[in-house]
Amino acid sequence: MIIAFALAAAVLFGSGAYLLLKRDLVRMVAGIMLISQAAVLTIIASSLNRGQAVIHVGPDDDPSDPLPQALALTALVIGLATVALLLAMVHRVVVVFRTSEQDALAATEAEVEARLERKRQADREEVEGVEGAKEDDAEAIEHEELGRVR
Amino acid sequence: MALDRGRAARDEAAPAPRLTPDWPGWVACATAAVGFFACLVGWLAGGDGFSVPWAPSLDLHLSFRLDGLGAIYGLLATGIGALVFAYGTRYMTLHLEHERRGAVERWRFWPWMLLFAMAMVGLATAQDLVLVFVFFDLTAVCSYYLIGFDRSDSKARTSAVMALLVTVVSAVAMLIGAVLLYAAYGTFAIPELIERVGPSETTTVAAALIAVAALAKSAQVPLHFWLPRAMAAPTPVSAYLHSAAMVAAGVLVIGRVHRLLERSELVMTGLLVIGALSIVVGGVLALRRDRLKQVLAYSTISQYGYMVLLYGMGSSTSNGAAAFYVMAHAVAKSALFMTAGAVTMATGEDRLSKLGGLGRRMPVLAVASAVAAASLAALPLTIGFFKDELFFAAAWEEGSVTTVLAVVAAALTLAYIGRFWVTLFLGAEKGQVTERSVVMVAPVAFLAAVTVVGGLVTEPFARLAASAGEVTAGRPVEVDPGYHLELSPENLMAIAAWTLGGLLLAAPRLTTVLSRTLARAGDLFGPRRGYEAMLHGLDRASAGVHGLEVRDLRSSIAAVLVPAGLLVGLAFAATPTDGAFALGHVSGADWVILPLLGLITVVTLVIARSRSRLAIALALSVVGFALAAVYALIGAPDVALVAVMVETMLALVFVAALARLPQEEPDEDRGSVVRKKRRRRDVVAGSIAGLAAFVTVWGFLSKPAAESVSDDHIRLAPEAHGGDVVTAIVADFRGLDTLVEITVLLVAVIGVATLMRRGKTW
Amino acid sequence: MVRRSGRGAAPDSVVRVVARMLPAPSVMVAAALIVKGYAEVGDGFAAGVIVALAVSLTYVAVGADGAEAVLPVLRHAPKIAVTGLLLALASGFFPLVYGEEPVSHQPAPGEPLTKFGKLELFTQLLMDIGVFLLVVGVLVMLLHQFGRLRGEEKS
Amino acid sequence: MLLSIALLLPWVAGAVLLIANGRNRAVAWLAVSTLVATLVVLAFLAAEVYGNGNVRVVTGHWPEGIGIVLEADPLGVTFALLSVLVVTAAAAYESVGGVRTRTFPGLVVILAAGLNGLFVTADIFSFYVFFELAMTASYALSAYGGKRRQLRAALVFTAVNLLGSFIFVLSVAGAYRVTGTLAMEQIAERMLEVNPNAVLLIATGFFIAFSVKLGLFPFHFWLPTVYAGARPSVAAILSGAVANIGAYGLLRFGAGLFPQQLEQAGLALIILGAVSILYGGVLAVSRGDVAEMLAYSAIGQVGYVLVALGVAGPVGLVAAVLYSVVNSLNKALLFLASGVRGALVAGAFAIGSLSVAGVPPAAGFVGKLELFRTGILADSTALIVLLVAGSALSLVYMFQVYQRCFWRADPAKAKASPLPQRLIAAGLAVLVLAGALWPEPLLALSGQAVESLTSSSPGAS
Repeated sequence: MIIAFALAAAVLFGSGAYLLLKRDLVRMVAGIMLISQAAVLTIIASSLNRGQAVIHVGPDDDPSDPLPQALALTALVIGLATVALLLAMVHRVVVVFRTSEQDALAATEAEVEARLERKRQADREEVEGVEGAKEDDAEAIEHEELGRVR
Repeated sequence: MALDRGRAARDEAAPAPRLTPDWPGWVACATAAVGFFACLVGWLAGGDGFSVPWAPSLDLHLSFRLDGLGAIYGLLATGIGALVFAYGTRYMTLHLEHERRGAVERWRFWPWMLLFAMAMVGLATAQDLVLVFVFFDLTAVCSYYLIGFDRSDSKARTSAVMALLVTVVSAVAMLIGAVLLYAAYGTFAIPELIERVGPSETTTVAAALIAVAALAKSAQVPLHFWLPRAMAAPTPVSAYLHSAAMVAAGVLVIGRVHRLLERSELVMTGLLVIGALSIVVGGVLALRRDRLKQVLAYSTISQYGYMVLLYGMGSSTSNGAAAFYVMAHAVAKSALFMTAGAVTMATGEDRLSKLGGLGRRMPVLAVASAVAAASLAALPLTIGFFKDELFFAAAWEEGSVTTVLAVVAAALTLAYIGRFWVTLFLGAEKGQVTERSVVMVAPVAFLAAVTVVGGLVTEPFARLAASAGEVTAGRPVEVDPGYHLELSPENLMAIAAWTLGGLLLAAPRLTTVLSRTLARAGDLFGPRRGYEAMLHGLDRASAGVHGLEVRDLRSSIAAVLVPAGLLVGLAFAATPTDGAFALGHVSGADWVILPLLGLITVVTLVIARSRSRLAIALALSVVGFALAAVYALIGAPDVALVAVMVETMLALVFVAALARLPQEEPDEDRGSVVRKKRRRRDVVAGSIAGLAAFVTVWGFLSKPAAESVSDDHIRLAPEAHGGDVVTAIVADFRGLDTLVEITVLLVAVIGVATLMRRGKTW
Repeated sequence: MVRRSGRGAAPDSVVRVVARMLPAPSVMVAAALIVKGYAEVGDGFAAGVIVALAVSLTYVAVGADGAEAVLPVLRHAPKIAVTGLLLALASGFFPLVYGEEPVSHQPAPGEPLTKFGKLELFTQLLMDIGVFLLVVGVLVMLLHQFGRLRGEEKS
Repeated sequence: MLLSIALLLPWVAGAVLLIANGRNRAVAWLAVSTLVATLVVLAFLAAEVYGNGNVRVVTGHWPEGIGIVLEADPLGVTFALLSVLVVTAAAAYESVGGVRTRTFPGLVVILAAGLNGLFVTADIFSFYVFFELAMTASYALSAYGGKRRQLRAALVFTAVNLLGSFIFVLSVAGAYRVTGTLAMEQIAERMLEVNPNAVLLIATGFFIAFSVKLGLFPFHFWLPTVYAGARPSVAAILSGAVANIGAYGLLRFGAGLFPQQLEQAGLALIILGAVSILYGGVLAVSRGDVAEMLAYSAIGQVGYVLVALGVAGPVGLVAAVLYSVVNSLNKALLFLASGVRGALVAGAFAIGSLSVAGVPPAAGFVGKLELFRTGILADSTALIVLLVAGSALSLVYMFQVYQRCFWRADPAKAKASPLPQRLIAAGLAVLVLAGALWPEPLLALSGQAVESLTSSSPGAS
């Protein structure tokens, strides 16, 4: 069973990861949901004992490990919370950018990049100096000779 | 140049606004003067020190001592400081008026000047290597702001940052050296280090590192190129920092740790070579510079080369000579810088080729600067004569190579400084004198007077130098300069130097060729070229790498998944896997669970391949409910229950959100090769992630612990009034987690509200 | 809008389909709760979600505006949620007043307590009520936010 | 008691503030005063911890491990103090400028509660829930401002960090599976007897989760987009407070729970750290945008922490703690200063720049000193060259931007920002200065923190 749980969790995780890489933001949310399921399944699979439900345990019973169950409950709720938040975010992004494709989002980055070019040049000039305004040593000496000729 | 522009503006427009008297400057001046007398009194009283713990964890102390070496540099920093500050009150007022900047700009100037003076005094007296480093960098920071004072001038800013980069980055070497010594000898205190350190490889490395920092600060070849650029600073800054203070700091540090450097033959030889190189390079380049301050800047490089050379010799004589030299040079050089500034302020010109014959129009300045120039050129009756006498004596002791070098060095000095003064004050009248200021000439005259007094009464200076030499050499040093009319080697060398210098002065064609060839070579292969190429290359590399970096969301995620997978793979490979993985047993309810897990796997894969969002939504629910069934079968009814409910809620919200999204994109996978390629890449990344998860999860599932804290939970549950142990854990044993968890829920919904309607919760 | 190419399922019909599917699991869940007898400590979370699911049915059936008109109490959801959290926190941290450690319940473990049938009265109950209130409040807020998307887009 | 109050105060206040209208000035200032109060409580707690040893609370009066163990030790309180300080500064800064979204004050206070919790808990699952609390609050915060850039930043931040959180949960499950407990102390003990393969895999999971949070190379791709996109106050919170989770986590889990694995992975950590330093440093040079430059700088700076951690040993760990603290202050200062203009701010930015480059008189110099000690103890010339190269790079990128934005520009032309905002930046700058002028508290603090960390780890016994 160990390997079965591991396999199932891994498939959930891997498929989730694959979906995260999709261009469609809705698929990204689905990916996170799958990964969240993988986490809960792993927590449950980490039980140190699998038996009957741990309610009114008698001395002869073989109860399941209750702690991972408690953790899984928490993880489930947190998963719900974060997925809801992510969904809202995706929704907002789609409304604002009018697209659910990630490539379109990246395109806005390119605009910003283009605007930054001028500032970049200015930065460069702060340490490297303005092109053409540099005065080399030899030039500086020739200045003097020109002055003398005049 | 900023000055020209300012002047042009003044000529065209209405007269520049007159500024109020520069009282911040005078306060700085008074403070420096008080500092000077404090240093003097302190030294005369025997030069005591103190040491208080600073950072005991690192064994750092605030330890200061006003010994001979500290006294010299302290007196120079405060004494010359006071004079330059006085000069600066007028100079800066005029400068600001020309540039039409307000009086408020003084607050960007004087605090830095004063802080610089304080840092210099601190550096001169500090006895702890880290403390020395702190003051050392403090002077660099001050100098950055002072060089870059003319903020609107791009050249000033570039020069400031160059000075900062060169001096601060090389200063790091000193810190490393200090830490190296600390690691080996357990202290940062210089006196203790001197006692403990013996010759070793560590010593050599540490000494070399400290020397690198000091040499860069003293603008020695090949890290000298920042100094000529730093001439973009207002003249008082150059007169102070680049004659008596900033550049002196390097030599000061060499003196301070000289007895450590002595432990390494290699480092001492290095000092000799670098000193000699700097003398020649600086001297030759100074021969033919056109801008006044450039001549002086290259001269400074050359002159500090003398001192480095002297410390490199390491004899008693040379230690004393170095200390004497620093005094004589500082006095002369700051006077000459102030002369240059006064001339430029008076005429608006800063090039030798545009100036001449000022002697008749500015006689006091001419005489005073003549004395200073003579002192630099080591003519008799000036204190400078003795600096060279001591220098010659030490060089003669050292051997024939240094003897020749010393003569050449002195000849070069005479030649360039002679040209400087002669061109400025003699010959045909060039340039108009429009501005005369007593305040700007008096300090020069005062320094000239000091120079002459020093040329006649050497005793106080010699005593100071001897005392400093004693600190640097670690043994009594005799400094006893005087006029001896005899055929001593020193006198012969002096005569040879004057003759050679005179010849150089008389042969401008030769010096031009010499100077220009060297300058051109420097332009092509010099260290400044390297510096510029490095910055340029850095910028190109930076932009290039950035161009390669794709930063959309998917790459961000892939950049987590793939390296994470590789790291897991690495971890997997790094440890023995024998018996690390187990298959586990199948029994009882497992026979139902297995097909459920199979179903989950299949549906998950379907989701990954699905082209329809709605199908994804439904399949997600299937996965969720199947998992809930698994939980129920495994003996976790609470989890199953909550899973069902959470799944329902999620399905609801997901579909609700989905319904409002714009139309589904055409088709992710249709057609193009790019898409196919990307899809293949995604599959690879997803597989790596899945595989890593598999290895990890399988790995730890295979090694269950023998006992668990949950046994205690089961045992104690009745005590917690809980029939259902899971509920008892959630509500009691780990109730805190539950409190946080529900808060997360609230915060998430608030987050949703923030996104959906700008935080309106209803 | 979900408009799957060619097949033309209108979004509202999708929602309606899902809505029609929903009562089944939620009723089942409610039944399970009762049968299992959570009364011993009570599970605030489950109870909260059930109520929220019931509310969500109203949302699905009559739309957001309709639901909020029918159940005006819903508009207090944020306050209910925060009250719930504060209640839970109070039950968790009030022992500090006695110098006890947080999340210690009164009566303390092992001590006798009052019972109402199967319902045991002790401070943990407060925490559960808090959780219940919070979950109801939060989930209703969530429904509100997601249920009114269209109006938001228009504005 | 103090410990519980430090936790409860921002928690309760945050809960209430969440549904209040934060655009109301009173609400915003209520949030700030709550944070200040929390800071005061934390300061008392820190005094207690440093004076009389760790403060320990087990919830529900149960035996340790059965109830959740909360333990304020020097490392924890140091990070808690630091993070809440940064959050407070950012919140005050935003309150002065006018809060733009209703929920900002509440989220910030709740974030502080989450951070406090995770820095004082000694239980890995409760660490996870507090971590989620802090992260959920920061996901919501990252969209603050609501413009396109912020939204994009928020999406990237949320998606990537959610992934990181789930990786973390997997490792938590693993840690429970192989040790049967969740209390850190017991986990550390029992890990010694577990199969090294499983332990290393679990440790790798934790490492990845924290590296993502910190934005170490190569997990850093999200970081520039986010820091550059978010508003200055949010960027300050993310880089100065939330990123501390990563540094703290690496220290607490690496040195505390997995000391052997840390040692095994030393070289790998050093290499990753070195690449981070160079990569972040080089890319920061040609950015043009202050925030983006700072973001890349952040990638480089956390590299130092990782290198120090890789070298480990007492000196390495002290350097790691010290550098994390200094770096967090630097980043908060620089991000806040980057958003405003005026005389005081220029000075503050300059001090921050010097600190990043490790130049006295700014606190970064103490960090560099410790790093050099680390490098020399590791006897690695390559490491020292790397540190020097990193410093040189940071000088270049900090000062070119400083000159363009603060030195060159005529202050008369640029409209100065509200004085209180500038004062906040200046206040942080004074703190950075003080850290260098009187480094002993920083050094002693880090020393004790590391002592508490290593004495509790099984390697010591």
